[in-house]
Amino acid sequence: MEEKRASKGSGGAIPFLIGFVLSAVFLWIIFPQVIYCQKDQPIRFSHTVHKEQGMECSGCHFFREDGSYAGLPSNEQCAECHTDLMGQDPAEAKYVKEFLEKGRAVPWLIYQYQPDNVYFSHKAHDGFECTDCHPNLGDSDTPPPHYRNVITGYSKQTMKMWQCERCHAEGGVSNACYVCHK
Amino acid sequence: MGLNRRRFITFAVGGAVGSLFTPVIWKLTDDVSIWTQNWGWIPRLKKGADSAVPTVSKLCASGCAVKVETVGGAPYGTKGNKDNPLSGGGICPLCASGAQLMNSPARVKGPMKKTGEGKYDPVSWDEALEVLAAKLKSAAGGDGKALFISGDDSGTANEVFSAFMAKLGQSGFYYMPGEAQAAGRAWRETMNGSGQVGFDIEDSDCVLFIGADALDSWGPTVRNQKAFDATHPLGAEAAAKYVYAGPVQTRTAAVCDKWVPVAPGGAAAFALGLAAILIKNGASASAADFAEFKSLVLAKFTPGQVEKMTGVKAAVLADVAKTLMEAQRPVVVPGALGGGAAGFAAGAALNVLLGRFNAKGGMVALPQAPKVVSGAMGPAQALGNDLAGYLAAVAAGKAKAPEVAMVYEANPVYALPQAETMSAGLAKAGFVVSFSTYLDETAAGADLILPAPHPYERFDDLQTPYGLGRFTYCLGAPVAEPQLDVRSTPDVILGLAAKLGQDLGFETFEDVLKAKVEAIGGNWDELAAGAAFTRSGQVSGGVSLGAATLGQAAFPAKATAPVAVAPVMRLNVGSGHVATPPHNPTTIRDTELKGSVMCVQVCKATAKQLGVSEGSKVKLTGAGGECKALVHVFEGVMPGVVAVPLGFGHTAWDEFSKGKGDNVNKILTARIEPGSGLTTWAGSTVNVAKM
Amino acid sequence: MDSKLFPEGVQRCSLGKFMLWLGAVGVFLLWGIYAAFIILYNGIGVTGLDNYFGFGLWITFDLAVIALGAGAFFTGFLKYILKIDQLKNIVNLTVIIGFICYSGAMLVLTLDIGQPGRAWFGYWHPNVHSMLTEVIFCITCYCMVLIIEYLPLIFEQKQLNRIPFLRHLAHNMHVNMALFVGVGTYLSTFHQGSLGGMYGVLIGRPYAFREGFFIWPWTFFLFVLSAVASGPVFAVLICTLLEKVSGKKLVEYKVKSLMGKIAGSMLCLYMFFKLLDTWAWATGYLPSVGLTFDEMFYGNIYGKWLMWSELFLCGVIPAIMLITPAIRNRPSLLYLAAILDCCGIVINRYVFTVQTIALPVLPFDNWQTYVPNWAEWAPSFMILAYGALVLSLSYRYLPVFPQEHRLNAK
Amino acid sequence: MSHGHAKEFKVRWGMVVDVDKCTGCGACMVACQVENNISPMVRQDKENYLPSMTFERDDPSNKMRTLTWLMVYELSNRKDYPDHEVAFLPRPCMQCGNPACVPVCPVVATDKNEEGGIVSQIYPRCIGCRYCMAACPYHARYFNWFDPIWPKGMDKALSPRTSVRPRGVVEKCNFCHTRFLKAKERARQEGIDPNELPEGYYTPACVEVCPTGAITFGDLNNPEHKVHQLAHGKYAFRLLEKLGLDPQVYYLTKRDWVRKQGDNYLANEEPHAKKH
Repeated sequence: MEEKRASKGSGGAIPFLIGFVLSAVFLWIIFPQVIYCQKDQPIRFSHTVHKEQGMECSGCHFFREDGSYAGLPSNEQCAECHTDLMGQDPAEAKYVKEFLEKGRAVPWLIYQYQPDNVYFSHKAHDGFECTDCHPNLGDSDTPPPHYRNVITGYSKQTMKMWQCERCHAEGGVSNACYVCHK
Repeated sequence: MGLNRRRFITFAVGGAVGSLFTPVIWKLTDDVSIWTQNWGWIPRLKKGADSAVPTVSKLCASGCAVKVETVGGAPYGTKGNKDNPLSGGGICPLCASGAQLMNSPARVKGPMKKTGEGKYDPVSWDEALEVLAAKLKSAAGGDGKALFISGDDSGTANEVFSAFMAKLGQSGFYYMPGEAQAAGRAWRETMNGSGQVGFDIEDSDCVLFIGADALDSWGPTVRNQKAFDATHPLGAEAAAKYVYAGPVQTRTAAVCDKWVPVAPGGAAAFALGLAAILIKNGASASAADFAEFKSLVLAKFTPGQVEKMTGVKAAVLADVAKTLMEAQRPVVVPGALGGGAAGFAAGAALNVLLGRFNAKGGMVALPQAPKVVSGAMGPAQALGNDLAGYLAAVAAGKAKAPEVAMVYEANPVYALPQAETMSAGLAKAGFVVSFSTYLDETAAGADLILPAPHPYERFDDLQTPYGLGRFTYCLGAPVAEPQLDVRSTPDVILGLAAKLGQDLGFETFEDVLKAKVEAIGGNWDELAAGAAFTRSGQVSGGVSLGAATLGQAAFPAKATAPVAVAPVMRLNVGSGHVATPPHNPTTIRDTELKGSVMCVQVCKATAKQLGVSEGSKVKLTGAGGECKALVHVFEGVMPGVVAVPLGFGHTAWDEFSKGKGDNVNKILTARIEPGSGLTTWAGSTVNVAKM
Repeated sequence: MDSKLFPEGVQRCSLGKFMLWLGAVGVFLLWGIYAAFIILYNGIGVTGLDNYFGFGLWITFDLAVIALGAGAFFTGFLKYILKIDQLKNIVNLTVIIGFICYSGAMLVLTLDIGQPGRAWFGYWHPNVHSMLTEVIFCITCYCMVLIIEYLPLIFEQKQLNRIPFLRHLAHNMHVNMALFVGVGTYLSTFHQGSLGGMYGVLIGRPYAFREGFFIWPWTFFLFVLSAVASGPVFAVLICTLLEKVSGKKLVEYKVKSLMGKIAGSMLCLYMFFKLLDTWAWATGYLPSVGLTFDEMFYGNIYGKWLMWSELFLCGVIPAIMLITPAIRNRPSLLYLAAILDCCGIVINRYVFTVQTIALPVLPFDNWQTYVPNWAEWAPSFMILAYGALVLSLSYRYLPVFPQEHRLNAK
Repeated sequence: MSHGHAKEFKVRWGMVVDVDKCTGCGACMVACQVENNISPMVRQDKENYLPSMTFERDDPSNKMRTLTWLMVYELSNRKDYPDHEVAFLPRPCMQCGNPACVPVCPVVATDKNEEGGIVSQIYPRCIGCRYCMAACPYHARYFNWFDPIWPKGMDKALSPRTSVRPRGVVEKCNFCHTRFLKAKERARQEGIDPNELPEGYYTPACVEVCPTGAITFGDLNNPEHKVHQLAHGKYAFRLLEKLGLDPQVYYLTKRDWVRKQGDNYLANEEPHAKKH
């Protein structure tokens, strides 16, 4: 009988509240850390160093003849300059040794990674600033870390569908499924 | 306040409710659904520049001029090359699978040496070539000790092979039997023709195919189809009439204006029956043997006699003759699976009688490209060598078995008529070497496998594939680097030649091809960019009508069993050289193959006569072997005939073809054609028994 | 041993015997769970479904149990809204049957959809034009209503009912039950109709396509009617089955007879419209698209016998039997009529699901036949076993039948 | 009715297939599989780590389980020898103006709302209920009964144009829609209005490879496109026109028996040329 009375009184609500608060606080803090794993780029690529050499953005990021976009330079392009080591940076040495000489493409981590089922045309978005969607890596010396969702495999910065849709809606562009999916 | 059960539960409930006010549940629910779009075991797509690289594909018998679609340099798709007259943008169902066949599980990954029955060890190229060089050295001296079989009858590679053989003192260089061989031999030996015979279908207004399933598997299929396309504009009246004569309503027959059922083995008689009508209506030719020909057809090939031999009613025959006579530019395209000279010669004679030899839209004699490798065998001689006849003789012990047999891009163990006899003949060879891209039946039994690159990984060429009406040359350059330990066979042979102290005049096959291009007057860069080199002009000269041979060969063979066999080749199933590619099984109907059993087709009348019905299991027994099949009743087959599909029944390759159906080459009966001496298997007959 | 848990004043079999029974049920449950794992692990390819028969046994099963479970909403409606008080003696059972049917159908649907991880898309990305969206919404909502209706019954369990909170909760839920029943009736009517609508809107499937009223094809209304015409007698059949198994009288016969009368009246109404509909379809719609009535049937597997059985043997005949008091008042005939009635509805759901898509609409196509395989049967049996489990536990421990004590008093 | 108003489009991509020119060779079917990453039919999942729980898959001769977005049917005039005739009829998705499949999808995984009128099918949205398959009388929709498997190494030759589908979702022909997207992209690069693509800028794989030119493709609404003329020609017909689905795929034939098999007719009815 005593026990029953206890549970009827304030004692019933307190464990509930403790549980409520603890779980809410704990999960708010811990969950984002568990669900994303942090990864660094395979090569510490410095945009600033390349810009200092007088390179244009469009030297590596350009439209091909068919309107498709070459977002990342291939080894062949890099090899136009990096046949031999050009500087003392260990990152460059690592690139030349581990990738260029072995003919392996660098597995860059893409911050705006979109899955295969999305068709994104850079050409159709030609009028926008790159930094409207991409982080401003152009001025970075060390690329920022990449956060990968452990369940979905997507980057944390991957634009979600509702973001695409919102912009399309605001710009009066069709939001038909096949405008963006393949 | 201690923690009792009730408090703990309350605490847990609180925690659960609390979690609902965090993103956990909602984010997890969402992420799980995103995870289902992105499962780790589902392959990802490759990114990179998309391009289409021209080359030639030699997967089908005649070769296709293709454009290989690549992403980031890796081939993934194949389409036709619009700028090449051989293709016109179209493609055959075999070459459409080209990029997939590049990565096929059936590919030989590197040189292999046989170590026991069905057992192989990988070896290095150096070791393998050492072994082969030693074998060839010991085989030198005395003709007949080495044998070379080539499955490619339009490539310059053959010059390398035959010159190599000649330097070894060997004349045993053979092509796999096919239309080109039967036609080539009949043209030269029976009709005294010169050059390479072809048919200008494009410019004809009336095409009669006698046994040539030209819009699906005969000759340069895609070019034939393009010619059909051009004369049959969409939504308008056709500019040409197409007639198909043969025992089965093939895919060609399906789109022709008329299908004339002609019994298997009756093609020559049918053509001569038409010739008789033409002659009666005043047709003549300046050929030396016209008189002999005339008396032959008027005496032995009257409509009544033709009906007995072919099953074609007099009225139908007259109707076909009328169609030919009324046309402005008719052409007769003879061809039937089954070798022999008579079928071709009779059809060619018909063209001559119609005044269509070397005429626009008619039958033409084309010049041949000059040889560039000294000592190479000319096309006349190479086509003249009869592989099936030779192997049959070896099998029967009538000819000496070679000590070394080399097989390039060919599958004689599987694809020769009366296959079991022929492969027994090949098995008598002391040492069999297979230069094959795929682990086919021949490779699977060879002593040494020296894998060849896939057509997209090598230099190769196409010289006027048989059937074309115009001299045409196409070049294929590699689209991608080979991913496997393979070497181009002509390069291997050139290396071997050097090893054996021969001088063939070239170091690499690329140099051979460059010389070839120069010899024909073409431009290497343009050709490598996918253009075709074509030249108009024909080889003039009188021809005979082949009366002497036809008088013996044009009569159907005497039946030895109750049901005549009509083999049907469907290119989507595969060719003699390439088995069903991975994406093609879905294109094969369930009336052609059910599970692992193939279907043979008979009409209702034949089914009734045989006591079988739709779905009955039957055994077909020929002179050299037997096959199992299911019956599919199809009214597009002549009574008394069973239509059997070629291309099934592989015992090697991969799961897309292995163990599916039966190899009908086994039940075809190879015999020597009277008059021509060629091996033929047209008009084979079988027993059909319900199982 | 567990007699303290039994409802007040009733007898139950021994725990050992009960466990034996649960063990038998468990065998089917385990078989179904194995099949479910195989299906989820490999994909639905392990079933007998194919590209022609995207719908098969599972959908038929779902539609059938949902129709037969309609006793819950309709009896509730009559009891709480129309205040037919006699029905209180069986309404608990109808709620349990309804709950089993709906939750079971949802379990099967989880297996049936190719991507269970996306099951919630129906809520988040609904297509308001789709009858199936309506079904998804209504079924899940109604399943929750059924849980709400079921809960007070659980709280009335002898031991649980000692907890004041639960006692009060159960009491208050009872007081407001009419509200839930009202919501349930609304939801249920709509999804029963939407299930029919699902087929009626198939413009490309002449076997099922029907014109209709506003956005609803006639099948919408026919499915509602057929469900209420069979649900009540299905509850009677289950009740009778329970009586036979337990050897006790649970519900007065006149309640069953009343249920029969209700179902019979609805069946008469349904058959009237169904026959009209079939006539109009066969003579009006089919010729308009170049088809004949005869072309709708094939061999024995999709023969006309199915239609005649559905319409007459299992339609008109039980309708007459159920509205004729003299027949209805004889137990064996009532049960026979009830069985026929239920069979008719199952046939109806089957032909609308399977024959609709077996019929080749393209003239050069052929009839295809469909036979479910073990991987479809096993989960279906699992649901039946699950139903038996829930029903057994409820009967043993919950006061399902208010009359049981009185009827079995010695 | 619930499926009421067909949406109007300025551009309507359409196909015209000449049945009299199709030899049934199968090149289009192969090209379609290659373009759209339809995996070959592999019987065993050899890499699976639970072999005892992994079931064998379908044989390609089980036509009820193949993924043939473009299916070439064999038609027969059903007469006995020697009056027998055959025809081959390639059947892509009809991209109906009034599709039966779209309104039934509970989750908007399929829709017809993009300029051009191609019926979309979004794999990551599809829950796999197969209601659309039940709705389509053309059997144009297919289900991924199992996860796709490419034999080792063959996945190196995946087409970059179509995402690979997991098991449990529905798919169908979409006129090689990514080629449309790419054509628009190329048009933008070349300064051409992407909404007014010239003829030939956008061609599906099957059309491109067909060796007999039996398939034509273009904008049905544009009188300058060949398909516009052909679809209005006297030899044109559509499959199951009476059902009112308004397909965007037309067929041509000069053979009455073929035309008659394009729709259902009562004994006393005769098909007649399409009126516009």
